[in-house]
Amino acid sequence: MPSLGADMESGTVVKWLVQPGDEVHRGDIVAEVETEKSNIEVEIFENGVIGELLVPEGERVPVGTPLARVLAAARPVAGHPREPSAAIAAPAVVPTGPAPLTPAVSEPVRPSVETRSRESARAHRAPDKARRRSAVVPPTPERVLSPVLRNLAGRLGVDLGGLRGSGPGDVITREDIERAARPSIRATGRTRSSPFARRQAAELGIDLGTVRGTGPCGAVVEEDVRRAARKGAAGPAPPSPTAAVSAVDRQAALRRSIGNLMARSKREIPHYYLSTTIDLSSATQWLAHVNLERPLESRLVLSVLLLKATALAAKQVPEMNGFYSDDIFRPSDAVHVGVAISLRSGGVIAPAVHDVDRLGLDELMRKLKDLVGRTRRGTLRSSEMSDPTITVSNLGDLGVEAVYGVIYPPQVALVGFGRVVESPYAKDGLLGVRPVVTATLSADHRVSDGHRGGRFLTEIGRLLREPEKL
Amino acid sequence: MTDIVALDVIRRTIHEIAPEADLDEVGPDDTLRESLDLDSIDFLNFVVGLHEKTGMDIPERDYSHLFTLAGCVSYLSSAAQA
Amino acid sequence: MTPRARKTAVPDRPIAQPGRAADASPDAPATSPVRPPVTRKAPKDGSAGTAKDHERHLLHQMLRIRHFEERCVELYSASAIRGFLHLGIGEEACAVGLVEALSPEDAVVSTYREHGHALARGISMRSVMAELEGKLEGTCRGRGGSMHIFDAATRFFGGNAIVGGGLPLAVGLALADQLQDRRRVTACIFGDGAVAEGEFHESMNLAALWHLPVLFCCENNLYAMGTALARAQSETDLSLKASSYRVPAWAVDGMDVLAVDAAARHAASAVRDGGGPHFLELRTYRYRAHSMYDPDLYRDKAEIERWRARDPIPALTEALSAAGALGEEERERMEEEVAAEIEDAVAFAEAGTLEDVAELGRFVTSERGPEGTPCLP
Amino acid sequence: MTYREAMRAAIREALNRDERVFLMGEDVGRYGGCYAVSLGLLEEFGPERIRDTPMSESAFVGAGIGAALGGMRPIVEIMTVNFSFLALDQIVNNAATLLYMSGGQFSVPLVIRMTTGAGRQLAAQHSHSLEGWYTHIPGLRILAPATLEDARGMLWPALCDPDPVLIFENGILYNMEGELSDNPSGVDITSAAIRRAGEDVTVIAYGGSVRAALAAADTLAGDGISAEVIDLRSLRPLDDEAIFASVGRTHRAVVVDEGWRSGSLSAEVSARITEHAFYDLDAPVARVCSAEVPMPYAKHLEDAALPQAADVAAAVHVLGS
Repeated sequence: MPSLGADMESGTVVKWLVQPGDEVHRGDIVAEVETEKSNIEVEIFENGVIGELLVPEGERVPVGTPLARVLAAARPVAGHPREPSAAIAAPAVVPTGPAPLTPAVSEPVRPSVETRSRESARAHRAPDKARRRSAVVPPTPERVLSPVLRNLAGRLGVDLGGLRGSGPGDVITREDIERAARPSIRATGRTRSSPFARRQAAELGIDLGTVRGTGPCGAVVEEDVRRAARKGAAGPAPPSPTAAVSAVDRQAALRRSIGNLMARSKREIPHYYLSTTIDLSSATQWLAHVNLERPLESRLVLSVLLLKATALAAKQVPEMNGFYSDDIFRPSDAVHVGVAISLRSGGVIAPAVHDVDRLGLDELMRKLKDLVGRTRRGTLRSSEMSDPTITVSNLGDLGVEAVYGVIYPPQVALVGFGRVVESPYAKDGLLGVRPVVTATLSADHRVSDGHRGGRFLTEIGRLLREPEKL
Repeated sequence: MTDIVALDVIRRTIHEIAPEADLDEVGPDDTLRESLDLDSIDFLNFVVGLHEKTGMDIPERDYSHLFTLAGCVSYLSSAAQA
Repeated sequence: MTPRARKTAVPDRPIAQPGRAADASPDAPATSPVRPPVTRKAPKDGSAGTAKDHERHLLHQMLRIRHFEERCVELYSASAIRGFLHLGIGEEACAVGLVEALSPEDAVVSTYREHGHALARGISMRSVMAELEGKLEGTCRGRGGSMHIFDAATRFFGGNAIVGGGLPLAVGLALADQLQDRRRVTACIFGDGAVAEGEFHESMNLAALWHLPVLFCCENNLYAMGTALARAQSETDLSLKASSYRVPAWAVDGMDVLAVDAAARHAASAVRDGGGPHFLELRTYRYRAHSMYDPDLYRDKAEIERWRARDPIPALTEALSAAGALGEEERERMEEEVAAEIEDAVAFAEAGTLEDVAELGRFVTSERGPEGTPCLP
Repeated sequence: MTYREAMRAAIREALNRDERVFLMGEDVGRYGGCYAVSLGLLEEFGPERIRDTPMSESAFVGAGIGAALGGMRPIVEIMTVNFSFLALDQIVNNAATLLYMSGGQFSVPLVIRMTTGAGRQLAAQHSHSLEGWYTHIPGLRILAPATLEDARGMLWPALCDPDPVLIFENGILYNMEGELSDNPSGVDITSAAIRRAGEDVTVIAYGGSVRAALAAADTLAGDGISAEVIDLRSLRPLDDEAIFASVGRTHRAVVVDEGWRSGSLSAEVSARITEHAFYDLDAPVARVCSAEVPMPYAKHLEDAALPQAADVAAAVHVLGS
């Protein structure tokens, strides 16, 4: 069971998306897990074949419990991205698969659905290449797909029925699906559905976009919704009482877990607080200018500048970015900025936007929108929950002028941005009215002190004065 | 666009970005973002949603017209007549 | 020209006919009115008055109608009356002569040029005017307007604006009387245009076949809208058409109210006495256009003037004066009475209310059954 | 007993019950009715009450209207719906409008019966199902008895209605046999009837199409599809409640109409479902109508033109129950 946040102690496997024998790819979603906060999709960071599912659906297990075993992959040709079918990845084939050459695969069984940081995941990519040809796999005429690929197709809105396979024996490959998805991602924004299915989905709280339609023209019909509802019922609210979490219960649990985490933070972390007022006239002017030229869909919000500036500043002052655990601070190379998003039903979640320091503003904007949307829908990925290296609290940019936050352990810093206000501001001996924001820093005294903290905040202010360079 | 149509467009858009929000509890002059707990991304999505449904181009300088329900209605209905 | 019997298929019933097509030509108005082969009778309630009283009454009725319709023109110009407005100015003798000859239990089925018939029938001028102004106080709550005046109390069955559409209806009303052994007449008024319709022929045939008590009255004003009779009919002698169905038929000078009155009384009593359907062709003329929007391009002004010279109202006025039966003072008083009645009707209509739009859907279907039983949904 | 005899029994009952009732139409007397519905009634009731008319649809329909205004309760028979157009003026401009035009003064308690429908190789001037045209007209009540019981029971309540009622008898039904109770009480003429209950799809039919719908339901049952068959019975006003309630249960609707598709009654039913039961629909409303051709004479062509049970079943399958 991946730790999807320091406050997470256990989780319930809602649904397995893979079965033993399925070949999986790094980045595939293999399971859905329910936590107090949200339903989370568990990613895998390995290429390989699912050996055994260790935790059945509906069971609640503590963080750290192995969920499944992953065997080394059977690949037809190393480096040649041809997607094997589920039949190819059947267990019977697996024993012929392991390549003996690398340490990673010399260990045929790995409890490796465990989530790890991107760095650690990346570290495991090497064996990937080393995996080599296995036994010759006879091409099969079947177009059978692994559930993983089906899931991928579902997520991308690709109708498998209309897809022509390019793999051996016309098997549909991952590439086929991704290719099919590319041009149609916009076009398939609308899900075909019958009116009754729509009504049912609304009543049952099911997102039609997630339901596979079996009606005419691929339309979602009532039966599809009912099927989805049954599945849903088997997940979040199955007969087993352990996993039965009503919305109210979940809200209470979320409140409790936030409370526990924050209490732990306040107990363990010696916070110190700094604040500074940042002149945003350049940033807002630049933003207005940039947005003037842009269609609505691609306009930027101020938060993007704030996040980017924070990430770049964190690069400069590494004591703000990383994890403190077991009495040791491990700075992080990557800057994954947790974005505090308040849930309208109550509570706050701070999932990560990855590698903010390296993202362009447009890309960051896109990711931010996506993240907010998925947070609201409760479809966050495990990595997003587990690996922020620093948190920014500003999206609640209404109302108050300053935010003094509590650090999310094991992180070591939290930056708060208050409301942008027009304020008298003296510069070069002249007083003017400018849009300003109060930036605050809550930081861990075990890792840094006020001097470094001040440097960090100052750097943010400096970056925001030159928004065009962000 | 009549006020009723405008209100419907607003209602549907709000529903998309914040299905749990109850527009009935928002007074005409209440601030939408505060009443419905919309963050800046939500608000942008709201504006995008209005754009998609009406085809209206909504420049950023007009955002201030969209802060309240009454403002949205009059903005949509008057702009559509222009 | 003297009336002469025409050889018809019903030799025992004398049929007068006024001459051939030439007589029906617009250029040759009948200068010598055709009379039915009967002597003029005194009114039924002759005990209460003299023949001259009756004639003065006929004059009064014609004046009511004439001035009412003249006022309608004004009101139309002032937009108080809208829609199609068909005026019968010039045709008053037909309306008055015919309707006055009927009894209260008789039925009248009329056309869209029916103000005169309605007023002569005794429907109050107030409710007719209110109907024309679309008011709730009108005969039909403002649902019908000028073309559709209905009144159950006087058995006035419209107001039918489909040319020829009223004839089968009249046949049915007469059939009901026959089946219920009631001695009633159904007077069915239509214009020369209706003669071209199949419904005319079907109805004449059916009425004759079943010997029904219908008095068919064709107001031949020589034009079906703008089409002259001779341009629409191969046989312009309309009573001849009727007689081909074995229906006794007369042509009557429709510009002479006394002639119409006498012919209608004769025919109505024949019908009432079980003589089967009768047909009267009332030869008349309308001075004004077909309806208010009609530029009157299809006839020349001289023709209108020739007919105006035979206007039934001055004719009767002069005849009564000459006979010493109508003094100047009395004539003026009659005019004043009519003017006052019209003023009253207009005031009534203008003070009238508009039906609540919420009532729009009423009377598409009945609210109660004929016996007061509740109706189906 | 046949449908024809049930109809005749209904006329006889009406003639016996109310002396104001009489039957009038082409060849209803000596000939016994074009479809022998009134056979023997002339002898029983005499020529005053069983009146043969000339071939003058407009005159005798109009006379029916006039007689109704004059206090009678006429039953007017028109041989087929195709001929009724010769009387369209009277039906549409008079019967349907007099009450309204007169501000509620004159109601027209008239019943007009006519044959409709194809299936007897009578070709393009005796076979069309044009009752849908009449359903367009406010002021008319339109009935379509599809069963013996309705043939027997609809006439009397129709005669009791103070407003004009048109009864459409599908010619294919006249020889339909069945049992009828001895108690000839009038039936309700305001509502539709569920002729067969089902869960998966609602098949809406009337008149002659009800049999096709029921046959299709039998076939579908063999395929595991449970079809509910609604007989509209009253084509105007439509029993919306019954339709919506059924569609609310089954979420699918197929409308069967022997009329042509364009501008048809089936279009009206379909539109109403879409307007009022949209969020109950799990599939588009389907229609099975006659081919848009004048009805051909040759049997195989006529069969091909008409909605058959197999067409109804196929339409249901396409909806994917």
